[in-house]
Amino acid sequence: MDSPSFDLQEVKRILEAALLTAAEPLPVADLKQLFDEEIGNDTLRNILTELAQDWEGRSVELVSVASGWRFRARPEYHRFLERLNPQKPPRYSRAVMETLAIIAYKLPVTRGDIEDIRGVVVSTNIIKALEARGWIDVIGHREVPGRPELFATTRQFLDDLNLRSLTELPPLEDLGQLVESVAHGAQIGGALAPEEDTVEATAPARQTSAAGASPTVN
Amino acid sequence: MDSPSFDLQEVKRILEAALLTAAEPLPVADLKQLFDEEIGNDTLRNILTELAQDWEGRSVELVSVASGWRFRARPEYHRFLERLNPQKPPRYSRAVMETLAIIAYKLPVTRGDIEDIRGVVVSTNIIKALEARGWIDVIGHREVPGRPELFATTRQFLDDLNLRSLTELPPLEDLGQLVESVAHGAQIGGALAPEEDTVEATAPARQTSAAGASPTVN
Amino acid sequence: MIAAAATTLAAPIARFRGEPVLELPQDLYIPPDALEVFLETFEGPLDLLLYLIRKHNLDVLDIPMARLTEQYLEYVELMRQKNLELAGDYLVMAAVLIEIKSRMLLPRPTTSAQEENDPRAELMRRLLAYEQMKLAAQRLDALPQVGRDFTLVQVWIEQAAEHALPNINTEDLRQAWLWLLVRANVNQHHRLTRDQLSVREHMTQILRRLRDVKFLEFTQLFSPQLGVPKLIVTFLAILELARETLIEVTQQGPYSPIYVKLTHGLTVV
Repeated sequence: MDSPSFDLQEVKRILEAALLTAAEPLPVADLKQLFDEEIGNDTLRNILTELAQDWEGRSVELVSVASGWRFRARPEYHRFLERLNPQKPPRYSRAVMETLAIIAYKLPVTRGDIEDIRGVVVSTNIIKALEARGWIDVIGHREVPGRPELFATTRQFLDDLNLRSLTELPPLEDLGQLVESVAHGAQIGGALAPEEDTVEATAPARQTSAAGASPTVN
Repeated sequence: MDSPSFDLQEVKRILEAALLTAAEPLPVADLKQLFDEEIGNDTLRNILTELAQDWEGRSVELVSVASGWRFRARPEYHRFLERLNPQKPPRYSRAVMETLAIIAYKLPVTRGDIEDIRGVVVSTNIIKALEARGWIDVIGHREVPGRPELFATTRQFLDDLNLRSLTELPPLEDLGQLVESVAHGAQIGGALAPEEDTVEATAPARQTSAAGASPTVN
Repeated sequence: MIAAAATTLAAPIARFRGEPVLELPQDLYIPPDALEVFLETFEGPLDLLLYLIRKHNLDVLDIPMARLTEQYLEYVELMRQKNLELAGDYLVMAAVLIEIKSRMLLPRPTTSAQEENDPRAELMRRLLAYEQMKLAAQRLDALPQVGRDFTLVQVWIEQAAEHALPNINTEDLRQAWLWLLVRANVNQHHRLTRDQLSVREHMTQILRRLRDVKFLEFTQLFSPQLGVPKLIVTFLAILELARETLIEVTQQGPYSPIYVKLTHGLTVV
């Protein structure tokens, strides 16, 4: 094995943090994105195997499943975990909620529309989960190449949310004022930090400018 | 210390499994239910502290927050984890944060109290956004005409900021310091005085002034 | 822009405590396109006043009311001229400032303690109370926040899958939209009003109806008994569907029936 150009312990720590916090199994391809350095697939798999060994003999284990690597509680410990009364009803992930919100407010929409707004790919699982719940369905196809499916929310969605009509959804006007200047961010944030990630850009800009800005005052 | 009647390592493993899999922070009272043996509160707290120490120096840590104990990834590792999940919660606008600060530091307060301090009407959107986030709720009504609602911050607010209690909030600037900072805003206020950097970050930053504004003066 | 303003300002200002030695600086010029952004940075009249006090190096314990009021009113006038939506709060504060100013012009009774009767005391108290909360808000915002600055651990339990389905409410949807807003992708043209929503709802209803029958006569889509607003919304929905090429609206000749059908070739699901 060639000597790695990276800090193996730090790589392990980062992998551990990612795997312990992930809601889904993480494929090696995703895990590679974690690092600044380019790490080969085989190297990464070796490190993952090592990490799995580090966890041997504990109540939680790192396993490789079809869709990637994930930590899970060892079955022997389930009997203990069952004693904890589930604290709260489960919640949908932000990805699911955002997808649902877009369909409800923008219907009829295609998957492409949703991805345009969210800026990330919409996983099939999300659409399936919402369909299985009976909250959305396909009401047709848009007549463009590929004929993508058009999604809309259903009657049941309204019933489950105790609404008579979509017009009873909370209005969205003025929501922009609640978050750090989205509109300005586009113009000003751009001037400060040209990345597309305005959210990122605003945060540090604030702190740095506090120091820099002071002399403007008088 | 009396010798425990239980296997300390196994207790730790069970605690670890419970805390690593829990969706919410677990209070000591819940953690006690995990075991067949009766374990005292103090003993359990000692074990939890030990467990937290075991995790020191890693990317994930065991912390105690308002609702109980939980594992979290250390903030230093957030920049890596973000790469896997580009969805971030909002960075709220000043209006939202000021409203939240008034509720957190002056609770319980009515909307009128907030408006008195901020000098502007508090929009319903702000209150709704903070309620939807689970950070504030209505804890009663003030017994004056109109019976206005009294708002307070929630446990979840503390949890989400990784705090155990309101006393861990950053201390308020005392009056003397404030007079200083306002009076000599030009000299020392910069670091503290927020609105200059807002101005800096918004209006002038757009074109010239990022370079021009700040240092030129006096 | 602001830089220029600040420079003009900085030079002439003398720092005599409470004693405005110099003329009011001619520093209110802000390029029109920047003005709105500039004024929007203030969270209200108290915020603007604190800015003016700092900018002119005034003593918050001994506020020169004439100067501050004049400055303040100039900004308010600017906002008015620019037809910026001027919150009533700014006008209320203007009235408060003028009142304090005029009370200070009145001869004060020498008997009572002047400090306590200082008409500026309440203003000072409010300014400081606001400043205190403004700083607190910044510090609060600087604290690491779940999701934004750190992530929680949650390890999978195999059998957790069959748990109850999550429930949501309408506020969750609003919150989800707020998250979307944070990312620059959601911009002006994604803003929705109630009316658009109702049009969109009707679009869906029409699509659902056409899904079950091959085509409908134009008039069948309308239910006059439900009132005029409903008719208009339905009509708008048809126009929007046609614009998005989801439906085809055809007519053989003048005065012959108008038919509405799903766009050619559309396989009904």
